[in-house]
Amino acid sequence: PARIKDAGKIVIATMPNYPPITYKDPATNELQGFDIDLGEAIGKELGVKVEWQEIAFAQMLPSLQTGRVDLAMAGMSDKKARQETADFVDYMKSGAQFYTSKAMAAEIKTVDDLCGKSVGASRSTDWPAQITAWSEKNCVAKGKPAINVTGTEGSADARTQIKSQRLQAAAQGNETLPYNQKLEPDTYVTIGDAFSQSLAGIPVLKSEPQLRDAVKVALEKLQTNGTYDALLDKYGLKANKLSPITVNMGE
Amino acid sequence: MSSMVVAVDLNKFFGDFQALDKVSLEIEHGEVLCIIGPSGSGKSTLLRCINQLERIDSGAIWIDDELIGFRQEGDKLYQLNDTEIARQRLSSGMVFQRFNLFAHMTVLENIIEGPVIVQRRTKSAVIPEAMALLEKVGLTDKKNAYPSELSGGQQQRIAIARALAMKPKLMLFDEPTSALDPELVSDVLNVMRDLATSGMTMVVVTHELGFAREVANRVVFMDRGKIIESGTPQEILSNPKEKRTQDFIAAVLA
Amino acid sequence: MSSMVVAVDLNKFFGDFQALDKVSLEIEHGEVLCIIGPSGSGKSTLLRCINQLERIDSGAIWIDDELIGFRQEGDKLYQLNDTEIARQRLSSGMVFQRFNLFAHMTVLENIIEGPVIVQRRTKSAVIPEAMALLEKVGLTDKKNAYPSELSGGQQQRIAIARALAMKPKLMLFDEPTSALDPELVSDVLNVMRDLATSGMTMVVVTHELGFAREVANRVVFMDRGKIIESGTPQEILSNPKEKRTQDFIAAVLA
Amino acid sequence: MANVDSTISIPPAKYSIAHLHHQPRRHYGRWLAASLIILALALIVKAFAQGQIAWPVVAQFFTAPAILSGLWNTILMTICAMALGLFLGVVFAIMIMSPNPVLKYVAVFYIWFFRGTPLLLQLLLWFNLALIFPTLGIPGLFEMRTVDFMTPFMATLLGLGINQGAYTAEVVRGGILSVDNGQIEAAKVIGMTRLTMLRRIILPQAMRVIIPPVGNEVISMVKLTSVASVIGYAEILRNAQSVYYANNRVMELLIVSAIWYLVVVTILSIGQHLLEKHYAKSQGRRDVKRVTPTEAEGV
Amino acid sequence: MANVDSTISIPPAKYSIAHLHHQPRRHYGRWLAASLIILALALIVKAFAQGQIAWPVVAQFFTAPAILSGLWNTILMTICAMALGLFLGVVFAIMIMSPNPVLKYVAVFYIWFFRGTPLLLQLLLWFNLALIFPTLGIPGLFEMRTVDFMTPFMATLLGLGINQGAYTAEVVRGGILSVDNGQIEAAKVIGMTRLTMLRRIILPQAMRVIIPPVGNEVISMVKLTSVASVIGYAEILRNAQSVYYANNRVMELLIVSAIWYLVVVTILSIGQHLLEKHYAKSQGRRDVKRVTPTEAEGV
Ligand SMILES: Nc1ncnc2c1ncn2[C@@H]1O[C@H](COP(=O)(O)OP(=O)(O)OP(=O)(O)O)[C@@H](O)[C@H]1O
Ligand SMILES: Nc1ncnc2c1ncn2[C@@H]1O[C@H](COP(=O)(O)OP(=O)(O)OP(=O)(O)O)[C@@H](O)[C@H]1O
Ligand SMILES: [Mg+2]
Ligand SMILES: [Mg+2]
Repeated sequence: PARIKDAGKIVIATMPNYPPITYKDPATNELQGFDIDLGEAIGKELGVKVEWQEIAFAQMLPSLQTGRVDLAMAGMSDKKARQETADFVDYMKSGAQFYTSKAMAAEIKTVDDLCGKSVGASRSTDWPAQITAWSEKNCVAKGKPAINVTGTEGSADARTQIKSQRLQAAAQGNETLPYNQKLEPDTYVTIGDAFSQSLAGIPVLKSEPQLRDAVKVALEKLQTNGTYDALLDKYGLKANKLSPITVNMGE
Repeated sequence: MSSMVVAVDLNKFFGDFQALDKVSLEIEHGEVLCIIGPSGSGKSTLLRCINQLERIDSGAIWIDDELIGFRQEGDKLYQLNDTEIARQRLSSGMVFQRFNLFAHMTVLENIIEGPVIVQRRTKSAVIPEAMALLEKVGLTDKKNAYPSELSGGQQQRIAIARALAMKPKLMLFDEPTSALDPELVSDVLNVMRDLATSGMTMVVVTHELGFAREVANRVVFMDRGKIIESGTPQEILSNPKEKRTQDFIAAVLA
Repeated sequence: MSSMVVAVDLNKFFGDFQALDKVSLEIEHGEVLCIIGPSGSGKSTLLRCINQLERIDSGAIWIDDELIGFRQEGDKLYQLNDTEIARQRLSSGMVFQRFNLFAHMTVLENIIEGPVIVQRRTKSAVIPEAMALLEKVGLTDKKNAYPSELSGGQQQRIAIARALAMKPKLMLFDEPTSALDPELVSDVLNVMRDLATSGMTMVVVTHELGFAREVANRVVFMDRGKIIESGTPQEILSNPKEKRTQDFIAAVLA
Repeated sequence: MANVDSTISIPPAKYSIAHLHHQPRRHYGRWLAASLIILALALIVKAFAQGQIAWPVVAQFFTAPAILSGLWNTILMTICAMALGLFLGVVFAIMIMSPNPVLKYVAVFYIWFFRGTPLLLQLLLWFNLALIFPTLGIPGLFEMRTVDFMTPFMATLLGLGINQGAYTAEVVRGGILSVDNGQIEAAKVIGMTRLTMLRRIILPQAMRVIIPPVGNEVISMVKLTSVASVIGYAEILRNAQSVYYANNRVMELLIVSAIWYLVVVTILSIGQHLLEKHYAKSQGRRDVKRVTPTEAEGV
Repeated sequence: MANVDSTISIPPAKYSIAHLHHQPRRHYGRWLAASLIILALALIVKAFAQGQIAWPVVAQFFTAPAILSGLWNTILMTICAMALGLFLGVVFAIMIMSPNPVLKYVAVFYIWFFRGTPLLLQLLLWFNLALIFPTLGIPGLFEMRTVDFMTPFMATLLGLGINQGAYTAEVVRGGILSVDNGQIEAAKVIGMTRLTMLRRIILPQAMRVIIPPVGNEVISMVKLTSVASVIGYAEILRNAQSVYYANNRVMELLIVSAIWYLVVVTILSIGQHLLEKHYAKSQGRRDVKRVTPTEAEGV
């Protein structure tokens, strides 16, 4: 779109608290991650520079509305409620995955052992709701005690609470879990497979269909020329590949 | 020609309480007037009205023929604003019972504050005058002391110097010695005596009947917001006519 | 037999400054002793040492034959602790220059505070006594007033009643009238005169030479931390021997 | 006329204006300023009304159960934490003024440490205490898992209360120092021991000085509870967030909580005002004659 | 011997103990308490040292660029926001004491509103001001997009500064009220107008009362800046969080920032102390004779 061409830059919101999707390298304090690399690649496709703005997750959609940023890339889930404000160009699949610590792995071997336990997940995601739903179906319906679901401040807090044994298990996206397992080897054990699926998308303001389409086209190009796959590889996210690119397919 | 102070029919209320009750008073140039009377009789209030620290509720005051605190327009008296009142206050200096030296300034700074900040004179012109005043009150060596380092008598003499530094036409004293230890009283009274001799017009609220007898041209006795009696020191202090005056003088001398 | 107060060779320092310099003093049962002297001469300090508001640096004090503030063990004097000092203070009552009534309590509450809270007596026993004391100082009608609603003279009389409510053997007065307006002084002096007549042992720091002359059995003149002269009121006030005493008395009477 | 100064002869004609009516000063500037400010406020209100804020949503969530239960938790925590803070504040204020160097330096350390570190960190520390002390209790006799004791409520209470105590200690100390020395000497003279004196004389009189800042602290505390959302204490702002994470009505939910905060703070301010009046009164209205320096003259 | 009371006869033998040596009180309790407390501290230190905390990581990140730049931003914001807060505080304190009802009620509203709403909300409001006012400026003459003006820095500065101003106004008001009326009358009497008086007499003397609470507020402000992380202001706690999101060293990074906070707060406390001393001194050491009530007697 002309507005962005003229400015020669595109402003993208991110919140570097979500490794390996978006985070800061502790050593250099530089932004890093799949979304960052992907965003830079999209910028290149569009022929503009990318300017990153760090904004808390909850402030991203308001910032789109005020025109502070043009896009947001922070692994944001494409959800119906959010589609009221923005269109989502979906670029990644993710699934929520239960895990626990080595210390408690003996006690919790399969997903069925989770019934009646305390399980946490980041409260700014919809995983707590999904865990509740899962527990209704797999615990309560089978006459077992329900899972005690706790919304934690973020995934990092859920992991700390597992260490202090306040929680017996937690759920986290399968796009981030491998990273944490790498970071703290021999600490976390996954339980079963992903229990839910959702799409991560790039929100674009409803009033800017041109920009939405441009981003979609750019992403499709990156998929055909192999950049997308290379980046997935780089961050160990093969399982999260979404092809083809869609718009507003989340629910 | 005219008098230094003319006050006509002053009334002053605090809420329902009438602190001044139709007080009229005239003070000549160069006169030393002492006001005596029991606690709560309105002596301080009268002084504070002359200096516009209180606003009178009716009546009028002139200092050196200038109407104080109001401006006449037609048949109404309009209150002056802050700046005009501040300017009018320069014609009189006031010394309080509790000295009230500026606690965060040295003695010299206290004295030059008014001339420099209010009258906008240069420091170099004011400092020699200030030193002369310090000389006069006998405290040259204390110029760099803070008030809290001085005795009460010394503080009160500095307070007098500070008032004089503004070159007022009229000096008002509100019980200048009653917060002092007995042996320190005479130092302050001596400074006031010198000032009276030099021809300054002075109004002094005091319980020191000895001083009044010696220095005053006229003594006024107040009670319950009214001027009860007025006359020479001899008349008021030795042969008071009114019963209330007689009682008061008997109690103080007891 | 023995005296009410015996003080031997008291020394008291504030930092380098010696406020009491080898002061010795003996006060008989029922005696009224007045202490006079210039500001800063250590009069208040002496009184405060007797009442353990200050700790003496050397020397010793006995009240009614009890060693005050210390316990002898072998050839050392060990300081007593807080509780023991508090108990010893009960033998004397003190009245300050600035009244110091408890500001958050009514007159009656001020008077019964000590007997009820410290001496743990019942309110029902104390209140009649308190009312009797209020009667004595002439302020029965003020029992529910707060201190700030009273004149200085009234506050000081309440302060005396409060001290008497503890039934002390000895009353200490530190310039009880010097913060008062002149007409209010006599009310307080009257209460003190009655007290003296009733046989109470009293130590009074005062500038009221008239009162000293009339009521005191003995007058002590202090200067720069020392007792300069001691004798009957007649001896000290009318025929002082020492030059310093003569000068002081001349200055106060001036 | 007894009260005419006998030396005044018949006043000259010009003195007759003494009987004219006194006219207070006019304040044209005030009316102008008032109109301008009301205009500005009207514009702001209009902008808010027309801005991208869905007011019906605000109304709808104003009494939603999540919000109300959050409000209750906020109030409960404010009360509990403030009580703990006041208690610790008084204790440490007394300790820091004690001549006993041990007590004194413990208090100095406490105040330094808890004023010096961010509350968030303190909360996390309490909440994660199990990382350092897995169990609590007297070994052998009685033991419990730290995480069972250190619920979000307990961790918040300890975090806020202990942190508050450090601030309150300074306030109480200021209050104690403000009590006139004469009052203390009078108390000693009637034989009070140090503790009786504190209880009967010093603290009651210090109240007048202590209440305004403590009032401020209580009001801050109401809002400070929101920090506890990170360790999962369900206070009002956290519950509002939970709602907007789900429905994305960020501004609307924030406005809902803002209104509730304003309500609570207003009630507390009124309470503070009444308490201040009470203490001013029971100290015999010392300040009746006091005129504020700026009021005396007019602007 | 001139200073022996002439009525004292030769003192009886028992009075000779007056010349014995005075022995200060012993404090066995203190030593016991000291040992116990040192023991307890040692245990806590040991627990921390052995707990699940990697101290080398703490050392490694103590001077990491992310942490240092965050520290600098924290300090910068504290200075700027406090300056704004003090300025607003003085202005509104004067306004609230003004006899002009318009000024007075504007100040009352300001204090009520900004003390009554959580800081977080105020920050978000400034940050998202564009939702309500898309552009700023004088129409026609000069205009700019609100979001370009309202950077995270500006939004944080306005949010913290204006919020602080509301608290400071109350403190300044207290300070002004504490100035002795006599000082004000003395200033009037030498012909000072209201503003000169404020500048030359009232504010300098109020400083002594104002500095301790303002010192507290500055110290709070250092830590309050962390709230600004939600709108992306890169202060120290936020940068520490960014690091631990990436490397999962939660406790370690929190300890790093805690130490820095303690350093900054300690320096500020020392500064506050020196300032207090300065003002106590230039007011002529009024309080030299003052003994704290509890010191006087011992515990
Ligand atoms: N600002 C005020 N508000 C209310 N009442 C006041 C005020 N100032 C003075 N008064 C009252 O007015 C009366 C006269 O007071 P004023 O100070 O003039 O007496 P005074 O003769 O100077 O007494 P004193 O010898 O005690 O100084 C007193 O009853 C006093 O309580
Ligand atoms: N707590 C203290 N710290 C330091 N110096 C003190 C203290 N108390 C008294 N002094 C000093 O000790 C000296 C004696 O003081 P004291 O109060 O006993 O004198 P005084 O005879 O009662 O005088 P006045 O008539 O002014 O009350 C004075 O120089 C005073 O400054
Ligand atoms: Mg008076
Ligand atoms: Mg004395």
